[in-house]
This record gives sequence, C-alpha cells and structure tokens, in this order.
Amino acid sequence: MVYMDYNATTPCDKRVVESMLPYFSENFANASSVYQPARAARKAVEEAREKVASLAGCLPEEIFFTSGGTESDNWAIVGAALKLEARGKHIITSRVEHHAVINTCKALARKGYRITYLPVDSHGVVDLSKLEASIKKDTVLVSVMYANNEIGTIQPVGKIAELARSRGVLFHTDAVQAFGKLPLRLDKNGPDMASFSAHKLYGPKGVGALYIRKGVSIPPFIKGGGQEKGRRSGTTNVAGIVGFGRAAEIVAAEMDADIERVGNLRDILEKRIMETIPEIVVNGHPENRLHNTLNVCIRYIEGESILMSLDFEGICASSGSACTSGSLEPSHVLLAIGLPHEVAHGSLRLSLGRYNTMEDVEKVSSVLPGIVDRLRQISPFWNEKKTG
Amino acid sequence: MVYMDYNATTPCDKRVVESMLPYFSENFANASSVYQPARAARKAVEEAREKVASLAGCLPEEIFFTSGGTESDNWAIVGAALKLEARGKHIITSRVEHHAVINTCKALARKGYRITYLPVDSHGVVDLSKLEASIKKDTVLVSVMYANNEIGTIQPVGKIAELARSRGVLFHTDAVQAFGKLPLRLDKNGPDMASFSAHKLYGPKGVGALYIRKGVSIPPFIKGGGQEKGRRSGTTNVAGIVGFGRAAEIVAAEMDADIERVGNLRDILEKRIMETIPEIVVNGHPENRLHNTLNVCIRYIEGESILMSLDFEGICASSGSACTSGSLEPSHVLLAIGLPHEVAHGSLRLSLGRYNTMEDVEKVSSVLPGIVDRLRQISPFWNEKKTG
Amino acid sequence: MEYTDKVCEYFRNPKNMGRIENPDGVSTVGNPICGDVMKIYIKVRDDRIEDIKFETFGCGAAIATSSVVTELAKGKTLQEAEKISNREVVDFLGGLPPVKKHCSLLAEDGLKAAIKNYREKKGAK
Amino acid sequence: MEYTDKVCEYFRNPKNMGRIENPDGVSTVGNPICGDVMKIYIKVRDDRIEDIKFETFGCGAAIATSSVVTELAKGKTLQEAEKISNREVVDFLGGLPPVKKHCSLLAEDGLKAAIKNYREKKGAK
Ligand SMILES: Cc1ncc(COP(=O)(O)O)c(C=O)c1O
Ligand SMILES: Cc1ncc(COP(=O)(O)O)c(C=O)c1O
Ligand code: FES
Ligand code: FES
Repeated sequence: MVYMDYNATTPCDKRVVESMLPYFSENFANASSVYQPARAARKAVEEAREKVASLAGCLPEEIFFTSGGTESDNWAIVGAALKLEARGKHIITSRVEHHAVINTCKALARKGYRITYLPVDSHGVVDLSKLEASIKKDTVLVSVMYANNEIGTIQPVGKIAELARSRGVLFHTDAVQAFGKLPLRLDKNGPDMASFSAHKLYGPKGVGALYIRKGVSIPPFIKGGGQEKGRRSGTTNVAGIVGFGRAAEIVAAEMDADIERVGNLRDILEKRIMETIPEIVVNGHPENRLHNTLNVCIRYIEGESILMSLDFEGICASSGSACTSGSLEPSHVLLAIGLPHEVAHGSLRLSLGRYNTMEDVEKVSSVLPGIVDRLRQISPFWNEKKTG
Repeated sequence: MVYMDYNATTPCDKRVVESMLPYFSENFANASSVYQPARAARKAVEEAREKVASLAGCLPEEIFFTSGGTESDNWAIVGAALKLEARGKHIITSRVEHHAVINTCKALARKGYRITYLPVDSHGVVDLSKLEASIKKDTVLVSVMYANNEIGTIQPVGKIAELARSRGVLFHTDAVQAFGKLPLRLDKNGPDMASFSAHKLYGPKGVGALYIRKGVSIPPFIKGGGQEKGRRSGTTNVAGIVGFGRAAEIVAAEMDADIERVGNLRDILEKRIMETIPEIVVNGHPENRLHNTLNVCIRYIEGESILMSLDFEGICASSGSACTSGSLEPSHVLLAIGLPHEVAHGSLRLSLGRYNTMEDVEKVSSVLPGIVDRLRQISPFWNEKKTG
Repeated sequence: MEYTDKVCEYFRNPKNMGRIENPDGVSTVGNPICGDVMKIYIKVRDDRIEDIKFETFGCGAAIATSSVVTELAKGKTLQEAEKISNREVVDFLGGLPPVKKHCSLLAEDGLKAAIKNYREKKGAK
Repeated sequence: MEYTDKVCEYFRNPKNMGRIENPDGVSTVGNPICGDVMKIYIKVRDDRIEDIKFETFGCGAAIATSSVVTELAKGKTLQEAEKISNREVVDFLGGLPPVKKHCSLLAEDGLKAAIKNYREKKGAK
C-alpha cells in the first residue's frame, strides 16, 4: 500500500503507541483523584502539556486538551461569541476554512450572528485589505486557518494577528494542519487561540488541544466536573494525551529533517506528474504552501473515479477533504480559489509524510498517467476537446 | 495496591487494549476516506456500534459515538433545549446529577432557561409526584440519571420515561454508571436519550456515546465534517471506539457472573465495616443500588483525611466524585439526601469491580478501623461526644 | 459509502465505452444533483439497438451504471430499451450507497434521451 | 492537587494532638471556606506557651498545619507566638496547593484565638 493522505490522518508512530500503553491497564487512574496513582497520571498529563506547548512555542498553561481539532474549533468560536455577546455579533472567517469552522459559524448565523466569509486569491490567500475593511464595531472574532488542509496554502497569520489586535478583536486560527508541519511560535504577537489535533502528527485520533493565550478567557464548551482547570470537563484522556505529547516531542526533534526529506519527495512527485500528464494544474500557493501537500486538478475527469482507480492500485489519496468524501459538491476551497465547477471536480490531493519513500513517489508517478488516460478516454469533455 | 474506585474509572481490560492495538499504526485510516483501508476502519467502527447497541438493548443506528459521558450529557441537554427552543425554556433535572448535567443546566439557566432540580428522598430516589407536578406547558426536557455515581441509587427510569412520554416531554438519562453494571433495554418505552462512557466499563477514556432513540432528533453539538451521519463531527476515533465495542462485548458476556461476584464482595465489605466501626451510616438505597458501590459516612471525621490515610496503605478510594475531589464543598448528593454538612464531609466511597478479590476486601476492612480510630482521636467532635 | 464488488468490477472494466461515428441517436445529459455528464450514442436497425456506446464524466457509480445500461440496452428493441429503469440498473449492480442513488438516473436519462433523439431525427427525415 | 512530602509526613505523624485538661486558654475556630474545625488548647507559664495541643476535624492540610503551628508555638512567648502567620506555616511545609491555601488560616486563627482566650480569662480574674 502507498499511503499519500497524511493530511486526512497519519498512522500513530510506534513510539507514540509505546508511550501510551502503560496508561491503559496499569497507570489507569483517574487523573483527578487524590491517591498516589492519580498523581502519576497527572504528572504524565502535565509532561505531555509541556511537550505540546514546546512544539507550539507557548506556555504549558496555555494548552487545554480536547477531543480533537473539531472540538477545539467549535470551542474557540462559540466561546468567543458567548464571551463577547454583549459587544457584538459579527464574526469574520474565510471561504477556505475547514467545515469545523464553517459549520460552527453557520450555526451561529442561525442564532443571529452576521458572518463575513473573506474571499481568497487564486492561491488561496485571504485578502488582508478586505479583512481590514470587514472589521466593524460589532466584530468580536476573526477565525482564519493557519494552513489549508486541501491545498496547503499558508495564511499570513502574523499580519492577521496584528490587524485583529490593533482593532481589539479576538483572533482564532485553526492550526490543525500547521501544527507539526510548520515551526510555530505562539506568543503575544500571534493569535489569541489556536486549534491542534494529535492525529495529524502521528498521534492518536480523538485528542486535540486549544491554545488559549494567557490573559484571554472564554467560557467552557463542554461543562462538567471541572477538569483542565475548569475549562474543559470530562475524565482526562490520559493515554491519548500522553500519546499526543510524545508525538509532539518526536515531531519537534525531527521536524527539520522531515520537512527537508518529505518536501523533496513532494517536489519530485509534483515535477513528474506535471511532466507526464497534460492539462493539469497545481493548486495552492507556489511558495507559501505546506511542504507535504500536492493538490492538482486533472482536467476533463472526475475526482472520485481517479481515487477509485488509485485505490485499485493500492494507493490512498483524496479529493477534497476526507470528511466530505461522501459529498457530491466539489471542494469549497477549490471553488473559492476561482476554479470552475467541472475543473474543481477533478481534484486530487496527494499529501505525504513520515513513512513515504522514493519508491512510493515512483509508484504514484508511474501509475497515475495511465489512470488519467483511461478515464479521459471515456470522458465526453476530453474527446470533444481532442476532436475540437 | 488495592483499587476500590471503579466508579471513578476502570482499568482497560487487556482484551480491550489488544483489540485497539491494530488501529493505531496499521489500520489507521481515516474512516471517512474512500479507499480500501478506510472501509476496514469503517467496518470496525460499525461492529463496535453493534456491540455497544447490543449491551444497551437498542439499535446500532441509535448509537452515536462521542468523546465521553460528559460530552454526551452536554449534547443531549443543549441539543434538546435548542431543538425545542420555540416550545419552551423549562428543564427538569434532579439534585443528585453528575456535574456534567448540573453545569450544563446552569449554563442554560444563564441563557434564560428555568431549571427545576427535583428533590430526592433519604435514599436518593427522585420524587415522582414532584416530577409530575413540575411538568408545565413550557417543559421541554427531563434529565434524570439512571444510577448515581456516588451512592449507587438506581432511579425509577421506566416510570420517569412513562411520565415524560405521556406529557410529551423529552427524557434524557445519564446512564454512565448504569451502562455495564445493569442490564439495559433501551426501547420505545424507555428514555429518548442516554449517555454512556467507555472508561466506566473497562474501555478507554475519551470515548463515549449518546443513545438517541429512533425518531428523535436533536441538532449536533460538535459541528464540522459531518461524521456520525452528520450528528457528531470530528475524525472518528477508530481505536477508541473499537475498544469501547470490545469492552461492551466482554461486559455483555460476563455481566451476570460479575454482578454476582462483585456484589458479594461489596456485601461482605459492607458487613465487616458496619460491624467494626461505630457511628457509621450507609448511604444510598438499600436495594435499588449498584451492586458494586458502598458509600458510607463516618461520623466525626473528614473525608480527605480518610482518603489520604487509605492512600498511605495503598488503597485507592474516593469521597464525593473524582472530578470534584479538588473541591471543598461536601458532596451535593449527600446534602440532597439530607445529611448535615459535617456528616456529609466524612463520606467514603468504595466502588468495586472486575479485578477486586476477597483479599482486597480483607485488606480494606482490616485497615479502615484503625484509620478511623486515629482520626477520631484528633477530632474535636469525637472527643466532645465521648466526654459528653 | 461502500460500493458492491459488482460496481467496482464494472468501474474497472466497463463495456461499450467510446463513441459511435455517425450515430443514429445521441444524447448528452447532466446530473442535476452533482453536475456529472454522460453521452450515449446508439446505432439502430429495424427498431432494435444494434450498437450503443457511452462517454461519461463522473464518479465510479456513474461509470459503472453507464456500462450496465448500455449492456442491458444492446440488442433490445427501442420499446424494450425505453423501459429500462434506473432501478433495474441499480439492482443489476447489487445496489448503490444512498448518496449514490442519483448517479443511476444519469444512465436511465441518457438512454431515453438518445432514443428520443433518434426518433426526432427519423421524424424529421 | 499535590501535597509536599512534608505535608504528608506531618499528616501521618502529627505532633501535639489531643487535649490539655484545664487549659489556660482554649479556642474553637471554623474555617469559613470549607467548614472544617480546629480546637487549640494552651498551657501558659510566665507568658510563655509551655504546652499546646490541638484537635482538628479537617482535611490533610488542616491536620498537618495544626501540627506545625503547635510545634512552632511551643516554648515561644505569647507575643512571639501571636506573630506566627499562616504564611510561616505554609513555608515550613514547603507550600500548599492553591485550593488548600485557606486551610492554613485555621492554624493561625486557632492559635491567636487561644491566646486571646487566655488573656481574656486572665483579665477577668
Ligand atoms: C484544517 C483542519 N481543521 C480541523 C480538522 C478537524 O480535526 P479533527 O479531525 O481532529 O476533529 C481537520 C482535520 O480533520 C483539519 O484538517
Ligand atoms: C454519572 C456520571 N455522568 C457522567 C460522567 C462523565 O463521564 P466522562 O468522564 O466520560 O466524561 C461520569 C463520570 O465521570 C459519571 O459518573
Ligand atoms: S456523483 Fe455524480 S454521477 Fe455519481
Ligand atoms: S479543606 Fe477545610 S481545612 Fe482544608
């Protein structure tokens, strides 16, 4: 099998699983209890918090563990809205956000919030002047992602933070794809909140975190026993959090080498595909793009049929984002960067990671042209084009 | 170590960990993807859903996986409130609920909801006639737990369901402590929604479920990519869910024997403690009580100092619920059953489970009297009482 | 979303793909739900579909159903062919996932439109 | 919530527990925050605390701080003993968890109240 869908999820690093194992059946205590074994669990959680904070370039007490990136996004946005309810009901986000952000904003819209969806340029970068113009008196939150999951485009987060801060507006960034792929340094000049998810960096699924900058406070989203200093209730997922911490630690140690190696593989793959397949475009920003992501539109054919064909060859890839692969709509991200409906429909995302090898690149680049050829042969658009 | 805090959390059964292992690094695919490995993940999740449903006595399509009991409680209550907003803003719950329910209700109260907290009798059973009288035109939800985590009292859930149904009001039950300890049969005569948590039945932490009866629909709580048929978004926690399923399967097979064996141990422990320690009362219903739970108030001494003393002997127990053990308030449950503040302060919960042995019972019953004695010797109340 | 083995098989090895030069009937239909497109070409002799081919821009189900509908139609009289329903195509494939039910409409519509086109051309002659 | 080793040690082996029969001063103070209760008994000779004992109904920190405050006070003059602050007690124990800071107030208050009681009794004589 060749797995090239690391933006959808990553396998747990074996070292991560190793680190989690003692916390299932042996050190299983509830981290909120008073007895000795609970103290051990608590210590493990706090060590994990330090590791995650260290990768994020923030303080441990700024990290609050959640059940994943989706919950973090929901919490940040709903929390900011609730907190600043009295001040206004306007939220600014972008047209290329993950559904965890979009659908949370849509739910707020049904409750009377006004949502501005910032347009992006053809590379997927948000328009800063539009952002500036959109901030009104009643604006309470800007939520713009750090790096896009589909096309890999990296947003000018520093500038957005500056702008939001200068206008007294909270700024949340969905950093789920950035965390572990880009060196982050979340400090007082950056966003007020940032969402992370462990399973995008070789950690377990079902664990994530919300960074909340010191001095910022939003009400809890999941309420109950008062875990995570009262900010996120629910019995602490000790094993999951320990795994997240270990994953962050490994990434921190290996990030530079990984970016170099994986980035190189991606570049070779891109080059080969562009050389061998006609009528194909690369999506995303040419430079400010995640090193591992290659998103292309292959004209005249449709995405799912490409994926199925790749699957028959044992290659895992995606079209649009994984969570919407049951969906019929072409990717909202590709539409936002200005691609016509039928071109957006032919998108293929190859996202690479830790376990990819040169062989994988060779396999994909040797198999893909034949698949494209075959699908184009039965495509009415391709045949029309050829015959004129 | 003697662990007698199974109501706080349970160790993962080794068979559960075994079942999860393949889903971390090998079958790690995102369950929403289109390729073959994702289908395998999906299949594993659906099998787990069947197992959980089978233990709950409901249909697989009535089970929606969440990050735990707390999220399930939040979702059920907030969801019902949102759905029926137009009909009314009155919610009925009880004075002995878990904080996941109480604090969610409190948050709704701040948003204009009226909350009725039903009183309970001295055994902790809600007053059905008060419930009936409390249901008004604007009542949208009744949320009463199945079994209490602190004192083990089992509520008349069937009757509450009947009453709620006859008055056209939704009924949610926090079944986190009941699930796996009582045989459940959730059908059209029962509650509309029920919360479960895997880590209370030898499954992993950070996984739970909400049962939503067929025909009932509430809006999603965590919004995003549309997983769980659009009802609970976030990348599916495949390993966690598989573990939950396996845990449910094991419990289903072993429940009868476990209830017998563990119930027997609890009864012996109770008898010994009552015989050897004066001025002690058992809390909870004499019959309708979880077979594993023993909650006592040891008069004239304080809970934390009992726990610390037990801890020094390698015995893990709790006082109040685990999540509030950092708290200073005596348990709201014990106050609700009518205990005075200083008696409630001396509570000790011993909750037994799968790995307890007769030796454990012997250890606790031999150690506890000495601890009580010592603490009473330094207690002003005890000394006053003795000297009159 | 799970496809049956049969869908996968027909997706991998579709029959009757391509064009017919100088067809007696031709159609281009678009799926109103997803925007996918199918073209059907037919050659008719003695009121019978002698040859039939398709071109499809669409998902796996669209390609598989295209193949099946052409196979079912081939050799049938026009009246018989007009009766082929998307239901029949779906059943032939052992079912389609719920979100993919609409894909089979493309096949039915495409075939009917091609026959209609043949009749119109003939009528016009 | 983590207690230091010192807190655990004093909780396990507290000094000066119990009563003094016919004390020169005695106090009963309740913690306004948690409702826990402490009693302090003192024996005074030449303005000096000759003997001191406590009874405490309270958490681990309450018992440990009770022990420490009595040890710190024993042998001190009343003026010196009155200056013992909860801060001093906490420092002696190597700190207390944030939610447990208030527990040490019980110790300070209890000692002060016992001394006050002694002075009142003496004044009344
Ligand atoms: C950009 C982005 N945000 C949010 C999420 C959601 O994270 P999770 O799957 O942990 O809920 C994802 C991935 O699924 C993502 O790529
Ligand atoms: C009755 C009850 N409800 C809810 C919960 C919360 O479940 P979880 O810890 O899975 O969030 C618990 C235990 O913590 C419980 O005992
Ligand atoms: S999704 Fe368009 S035909 Fe199947
Ligand atoms: S909690 Fe009452 S004195 Fe510590």
